[in-house]
Amino acid sequence: MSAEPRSLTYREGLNAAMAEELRRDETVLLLGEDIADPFGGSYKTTRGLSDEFGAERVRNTPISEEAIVGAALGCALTGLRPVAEVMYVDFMTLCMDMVVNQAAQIRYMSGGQVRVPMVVRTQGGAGRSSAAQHAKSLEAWFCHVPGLKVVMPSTPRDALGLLKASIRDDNPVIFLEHKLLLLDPYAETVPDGDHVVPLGVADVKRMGTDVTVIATSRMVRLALAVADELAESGVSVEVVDPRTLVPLDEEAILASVRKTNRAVVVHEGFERNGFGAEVAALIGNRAFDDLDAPVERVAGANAPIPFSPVLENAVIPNEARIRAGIEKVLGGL
Amino acid sequence: MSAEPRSLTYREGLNAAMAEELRRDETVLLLGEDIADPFGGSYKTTRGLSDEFGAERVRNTPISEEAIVGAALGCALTGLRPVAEVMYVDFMTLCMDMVVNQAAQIRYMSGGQVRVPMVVRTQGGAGRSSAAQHAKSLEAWFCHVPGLKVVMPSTPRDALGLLKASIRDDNPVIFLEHKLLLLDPYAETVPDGDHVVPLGVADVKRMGTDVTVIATSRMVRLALAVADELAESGVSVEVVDPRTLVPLDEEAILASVRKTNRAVVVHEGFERNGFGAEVAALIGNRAFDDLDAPVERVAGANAPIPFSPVLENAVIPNEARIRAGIEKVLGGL
Amino acid sequence: MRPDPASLGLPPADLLHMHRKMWAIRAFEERAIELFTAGELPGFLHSQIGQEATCVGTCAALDPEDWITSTHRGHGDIIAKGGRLDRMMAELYGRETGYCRGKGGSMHLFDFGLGILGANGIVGAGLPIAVGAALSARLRGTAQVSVSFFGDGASNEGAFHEALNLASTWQLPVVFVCQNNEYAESTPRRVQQAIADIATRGAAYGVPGVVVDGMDVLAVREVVSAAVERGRDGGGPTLVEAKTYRFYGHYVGDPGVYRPSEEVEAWKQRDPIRLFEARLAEAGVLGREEADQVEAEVRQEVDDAVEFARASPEPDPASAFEDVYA
Amino acid sequence: MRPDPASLGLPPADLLHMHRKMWAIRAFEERAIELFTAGELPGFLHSQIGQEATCVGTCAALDPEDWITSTHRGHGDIIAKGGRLDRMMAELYGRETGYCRGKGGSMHLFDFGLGILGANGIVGAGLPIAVGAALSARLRGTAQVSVSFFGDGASNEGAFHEALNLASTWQLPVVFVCQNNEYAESTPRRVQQAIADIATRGAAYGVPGVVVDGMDVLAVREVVSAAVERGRDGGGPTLVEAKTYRFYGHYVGDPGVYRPSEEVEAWKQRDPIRLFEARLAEAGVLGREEADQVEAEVRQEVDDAVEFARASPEPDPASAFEDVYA
Ligand SMILES: Cc1ncc(C[n+]2csc(CCOP(=O)(O)OP(=O)(O)O)c2C)c(N)n1
Ligand SMILES: Cc1ncc(C[n+]2csc(CCOP(=O)(O)OP(=O)(O)O)c2C)c(N)n1
Ligand SMILES: [Mg+2]
Ligand SMILES: [Mg+2]
Repeated sequence: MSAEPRSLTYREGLNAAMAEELRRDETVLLLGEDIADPFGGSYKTTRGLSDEFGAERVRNTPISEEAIVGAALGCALTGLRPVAEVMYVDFMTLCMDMVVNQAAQIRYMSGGQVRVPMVVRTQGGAGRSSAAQHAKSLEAWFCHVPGLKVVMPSTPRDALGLLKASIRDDNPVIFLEHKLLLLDPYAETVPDGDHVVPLGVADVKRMGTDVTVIATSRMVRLALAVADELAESGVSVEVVDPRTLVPLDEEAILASVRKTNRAVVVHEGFERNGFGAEVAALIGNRAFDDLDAPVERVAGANAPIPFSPVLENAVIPNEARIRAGIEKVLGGL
Repeated sequence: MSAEPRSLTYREGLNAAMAEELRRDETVLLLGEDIADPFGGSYKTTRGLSDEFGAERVRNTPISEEAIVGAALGCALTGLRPVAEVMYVDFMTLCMDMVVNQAAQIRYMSGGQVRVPMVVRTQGGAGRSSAAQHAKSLEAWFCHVPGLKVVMPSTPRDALGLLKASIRDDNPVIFLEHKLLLLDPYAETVPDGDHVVPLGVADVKRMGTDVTVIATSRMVRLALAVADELAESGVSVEVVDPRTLVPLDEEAILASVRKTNRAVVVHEGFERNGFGAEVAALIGNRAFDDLDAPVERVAGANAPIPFSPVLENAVIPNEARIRAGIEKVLGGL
Repeated sequence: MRPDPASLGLPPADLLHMHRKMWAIRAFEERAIELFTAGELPGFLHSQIGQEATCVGTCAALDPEDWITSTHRGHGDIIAKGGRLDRMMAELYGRETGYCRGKGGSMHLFDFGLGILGANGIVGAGLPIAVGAALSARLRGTAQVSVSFFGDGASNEGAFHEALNLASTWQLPVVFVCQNNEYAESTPRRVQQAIADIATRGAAYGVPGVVVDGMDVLAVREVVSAAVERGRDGGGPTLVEAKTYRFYGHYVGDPGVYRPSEEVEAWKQRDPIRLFEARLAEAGVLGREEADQVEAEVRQEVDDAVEFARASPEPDPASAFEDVYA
Repeated sequence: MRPDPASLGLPPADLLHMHRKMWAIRAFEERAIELFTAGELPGFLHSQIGQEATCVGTCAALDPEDWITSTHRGHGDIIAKGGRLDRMMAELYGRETGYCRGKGGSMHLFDFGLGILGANGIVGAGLPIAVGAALSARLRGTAQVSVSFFGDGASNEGAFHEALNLASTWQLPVVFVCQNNEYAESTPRRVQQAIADIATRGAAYGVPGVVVDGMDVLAVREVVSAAVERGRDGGGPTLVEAKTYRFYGHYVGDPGVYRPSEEVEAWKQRDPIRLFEARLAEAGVLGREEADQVEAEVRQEVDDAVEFARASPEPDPASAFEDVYA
C-alpha cells in the first residue's frame, strides 16, 4: 500500500478501496455485470481490477441479478467476502429476495450461527437524463430492512474509507454510490496508508450555528454550496453527513439540532416515506423541546424520474430548493 | 347483487368484493398461485370464485411471481382489470421490478398515454409463527414508490369496499391484507348493494379528545381495544385509520391531531423508515404548533420476525406497548 | 436467370415496404448517433444498426393490432411496428411533442395505439408483459398476438424463464424474438451462457425453438409468420433466435474494445440492408437507383423529424408532476 | 438366488446407515405431524414423508464438508445431511436449545457446521445460494460440492434459471436435485409447466439432466454420486430430477382435496422405505426383525428429541433483539 499522499476522485477512491482489499485479503472477490477489463464496469469503477487480480476473483456475470446476489451470499456463508455489483439501484428490484429475505435475515434466522460478510455495491441518482428506470435513489427501502447496513458516501475520501470498512464488515452492506459523483472529476487528498472510515459515524462536513442540514450523497455537495452562499448573508449552516444511514449516528444529528434548533433534511430519494421521514421523525421525537421550527424535508418529488433535463431538474432537489428549505426553517430571510 | 343486509368476515368481505366485481365487469380477472378451487387460495380468500367464474378468469399460475405481476400488467395495458395475488408480501421481493419499474411508472414514462388498472393483493403480518420470510409488513416500501396506491383494510366492511374501489381504480394498487384478520371469525354487517369505499379517505374508527392514535390494519383493532381500556380511566382516545396509505388523507390526520394535540402512530412494519416515520414527519411539520408532546411510534422492532411465539410477541406491537405509547405522549398516566 | 419479382414469395409492395422500413431505421439511428455525439440529445442511446432485419422481418409478420414489447435498444423495433419518426425524435430530444412528452426518452418509447407496449430499460422485463397481453387477447377473444423482442443477454434473466414457462403452460399467442447479437454490453455470450443456440431453450418449456439468420429479413419474416400463425391458431408460443450483430458499440460512445475488429468487419459484410437489396435487385423488384431514392427520401423524413423535434417546445417543468396517477 | 450383500454395490454399513436415516426421517416427520396436530408446535409444517429416498440417496453421495441448501419441506434433507434430531425438534418447538434458538422454526433450519446452508421459506431461493457455495469451493481450492434441493414448483421460478445458467457458465460443482412430487401446493404440475420431465431443462444450460426414480434410494444415490464426481472433477453442474411423491398434504392440516385418492394410494404402494427394505432383505443385508429394531431405535431417538425439546426453556424475549447484526 502506498504511503504517498494520494489525490483521488470518488471513482478512484472506490477503485482503490477494492484494489487494496483484494490485495490485503484473499477471500475478497468481486462479481457483477461487465465489471471486468477492458470494460471495467459501466461506470468504470472496477477498471484495472480484473487485469490485476484475474478473472477468477473479478468475475463478469450473466445478466442475472438474483443469481449474482445469491451467489455472493453463498460465498459469504462459506468463508469469502464477496463484493457484488448491481449496475443500477433500480435493478435491485430484481434481487430483493436475496437481499432482504436471505442475506439480511440468515444470521438472525439461524440464531446467530453465521456471519454474512458481503457488500452489494450499486449506484443511483438522477441528473443524467437516465429516466425512470435508471435514476432512482432507493436507500429508504434498505434502511427499512433489519439486518442490512446502508452506506452512502459523498466524497472521495469517504468513498474509499467507507467501502473498505464495508468490505471488512461482517454484515450485508448495501453500498450506494451516486452516478454524478462517479463522473465527477473533483479529487481530494486521502490519508496515507490504510484509510478506513468506520460505519455508523456521521461527519460534520461544515460547522455552523443557525441551522442543521442533514444531507446524503450528492446532496451533501449541494448543501455545502448553499451553505457557502448563505454564509455571505450571515447565515451559519451546519452540514451533517450521516455517511451510513444504518447504523445511523443519531447522536451526531441530535447534538447538532440541539445546538442550532432548526433542521432541514435533504436527500434525492422520493420524499414520501424517504430517509428524510425517518430523520424528521427522529428529531421531532428526541429533540422536541429544542426545535424552534418544523423540520423541513427537501427531497425527490413524489414522481418517477423523467427523461428531459428540464423535467428532471424539476423533480430532484437543487440548490435553490435547498436554500428555500433552509430559509423556511429560519422563518424566511 | 344482494340487497339483504349481510354479515361478513374480513375474508368474506374480500371474497365478496372479487365476486361482485367479476360479475359486474367482464374485464376483471384473477391470477395467482393456488387461488383456484378446490384449494381457493392459501388463505381461502378466493374460495368458490373459479367454480363460479371459470378457470379462464380465475387462474392458477406457476410459482413465478415476476411473471404473474408482469402478465397482470400486460393485461392491464390491453383492456383488462387484473387482480393478481402474491401469496405473502415477503414474496413481493420477487416481483419488485414489475411493480416498481414497470407498473408504477408506465403511465408516467409514456407521458400519460395509458391507464394501468391493476391490483396486487397480498397479505402480511405476524402473529402465527410464520417466521422471517412469511410475516413482514412491507407497506413502507410501496408508499415510497410514486405511481402506486397502497391500501390496508382493517375491518370486513373496509375490506369489501376498499377492494372494490381498488379494482375499479385506474392505477396499480397494492392491496395489503393481514393474515390474522383473514383468519378472524369476527363478522360485521355490511351495507346493502354496491358498497364501495373511496381510496384516500381515512376513517375515524373512534372519536376522542385526548390523544390521536393513527393505526393501520390489524393495529386498528388493538388500538381500539386499548382505547376502550383507557376510557375506563377517563382517557379519551381518537383512533384514525387511514385505510389508504397512498393517497393519504393527511387532512383527517392533521385535523385530529390539531384537536387532541398528541399523537401516536401504530403499525406492524419495521419501525425504521416505516410508515410511522412518514406520519410523524407529516405531523411534526404541519401540526408543529399544535403538538403538546413528541409524536410516538409504536411499531415492529428493527429485527426480523422470529419464529417462537415468545419472541414474535416481543417484536410486534401489542396492546401493552400501544398503551405505553399513549401514556408516554400523555405525559405518563 | 430472368428476374422474377414473384420469386421472393411476397407482393412487391410488401417487399418495398420492408426495404423502406429498414432504411428508416438505419437513417434514424445514424442521425441519432450524430446528434447524440454532437451533444444535442440527453441520456443514453443504444443503436440498432445492423439488426434492422430482425426488427422489420418480425413486424412484417404482424397486423397493426398485434403488440410488441421492446428493449433498451428499441428504436428499430418501434419504427418497424409503425412508430412515427417525428414523435420518436422529439422524445429523444425530450420535447413536449415527443411520444412521452419528454418523460420517457430513448428507452421508454410507447405508442399504445400502434400496439407498442414499450421499449424498456430493464433487461428482460418486456417478456412477461407480452405474455400478459397475449392472455388478454385470449380472454377478450381477439386474434391478436404479441411479440417480445429481447437480447441474448436477456435470456439469462429470471423473467425470460418465467415468461416462457407461463406462455407455454397457457398456450398463449406469443412470439419471443431473441435478437442475439452475441454480446450483452461488453460481455460475450460464452461468458454468459454455455450453449450454442438460445433457441434450444425452447425445449425447456415444450416450445419450438427456431434459429434464423437475423441478417436476412425475408427469413426472419418467414419464421415469425409461421410462429404468429401457430399462435393465432392456438398452438402456443414460439422462441425465435435471430442471429444478428450490432455494428456499433453497446451505447453511443462505447468504443467497443471488447470485440475483435475482424469480427465486427466480418459481420458488417453481411449488412442486412445490402443483403436485402441484392435480393430485391436480383428479383427485379428494386434497382440501385430506386434504392438510393428510398434512402434519400427516408433521410429527408428523418431530417424533417429532427426539424420537428428542434422546433418543438421543451416541456413545462410543471408537467413533471403530471401523469403520476390516472 | 442366494442373497448376496455385495449385490447392491455398497458396503453393508453404508446401506444400513441409509436405511436408518430413512427411518429417522419417517419417524421424525410422523411425530412432528402428531405434535403439530395436537397443537404443540407453532407455525407451519411441511412433511417429507414419501420423499425419504431423495433426501437420503442424495446425501449418501456427499462428504461431510459438502453443502446442501434445502426448502420449506426440508426436515428430511437436513436429517439426511446429519442434522441432529434433538436440536431440530427443539427448533420446531421454538426453544432456546433449537438450532436457531427459536428464531427460525421448521422452514429455517441451519447447521453450518454440517454444511446445511439452510432450509428456506422462499421457493427457489436455495439454488443461487448453492451456486455461490460452489464458487467458494472453487476459489478456495477445496473439493467441496454443493447440492441444492428444490421442488417441481420451484423449477418455474426465475431463480432456478439464473442459478442453473450461472453454474453451467462457470462450470461449478453443483448438483441440482429436483424433488418432483408432481404438485406445488394444490397445483398439479401440468398446470404449471408443459413438459414431461423437468430434467429436460438441463439442456437449456448445456447441463446434463437425469431422471431418476425418487422412490429408489440406491438409484438416487448412484445418479447423484456420478453427478458429484463430475462436479468434483471440474465437469460442472448436473440437474437431477427425482420423481417422488409426498404422502401427506402440502402442509400439515391440508386435506389435499386436489389429489385423486387413487393416485395417492398408488404412490403409497411404492413407499421408499419398504422398497429399500425389500432390496436389503433380498440381498441378505437386513431382515424384517432387524429392520423393525431400527425403526424402534429411531422412534426412541425421536422420543428423546421430543423430551429434550419439551424440557428446554423458551427463549428469553430479550433475545429477539439479538443476532440482527454480527
Ligand atoms: C435488469 C437489468 N440489468 C442490467 C441492465 C444493464 N444493461 C443494459 S443493456 C445490457 C445488455 C443487454 O444485453 P442483451 O440482452 O444481449 O441486449 P443488447 O444490448 O445486446 O441488445 C445491460 C447489462 C439493465 N438495463 N437491466
Ligand atoms: C417465492 C415463493 N412463492 C410461493 C411460496 C408459497 N409456497 C410454499 S411451498 C409452495 C409449493 C412449492 O412447490 P414445490 O416447489 O413443488 O415443492 P413441494 O412443496 O412440492 O415440496 C408454494 C407455492 C413460497 N414459499 N415462496
Ligand atoms: Mg446482445
Ligand atoms: Mg412439488
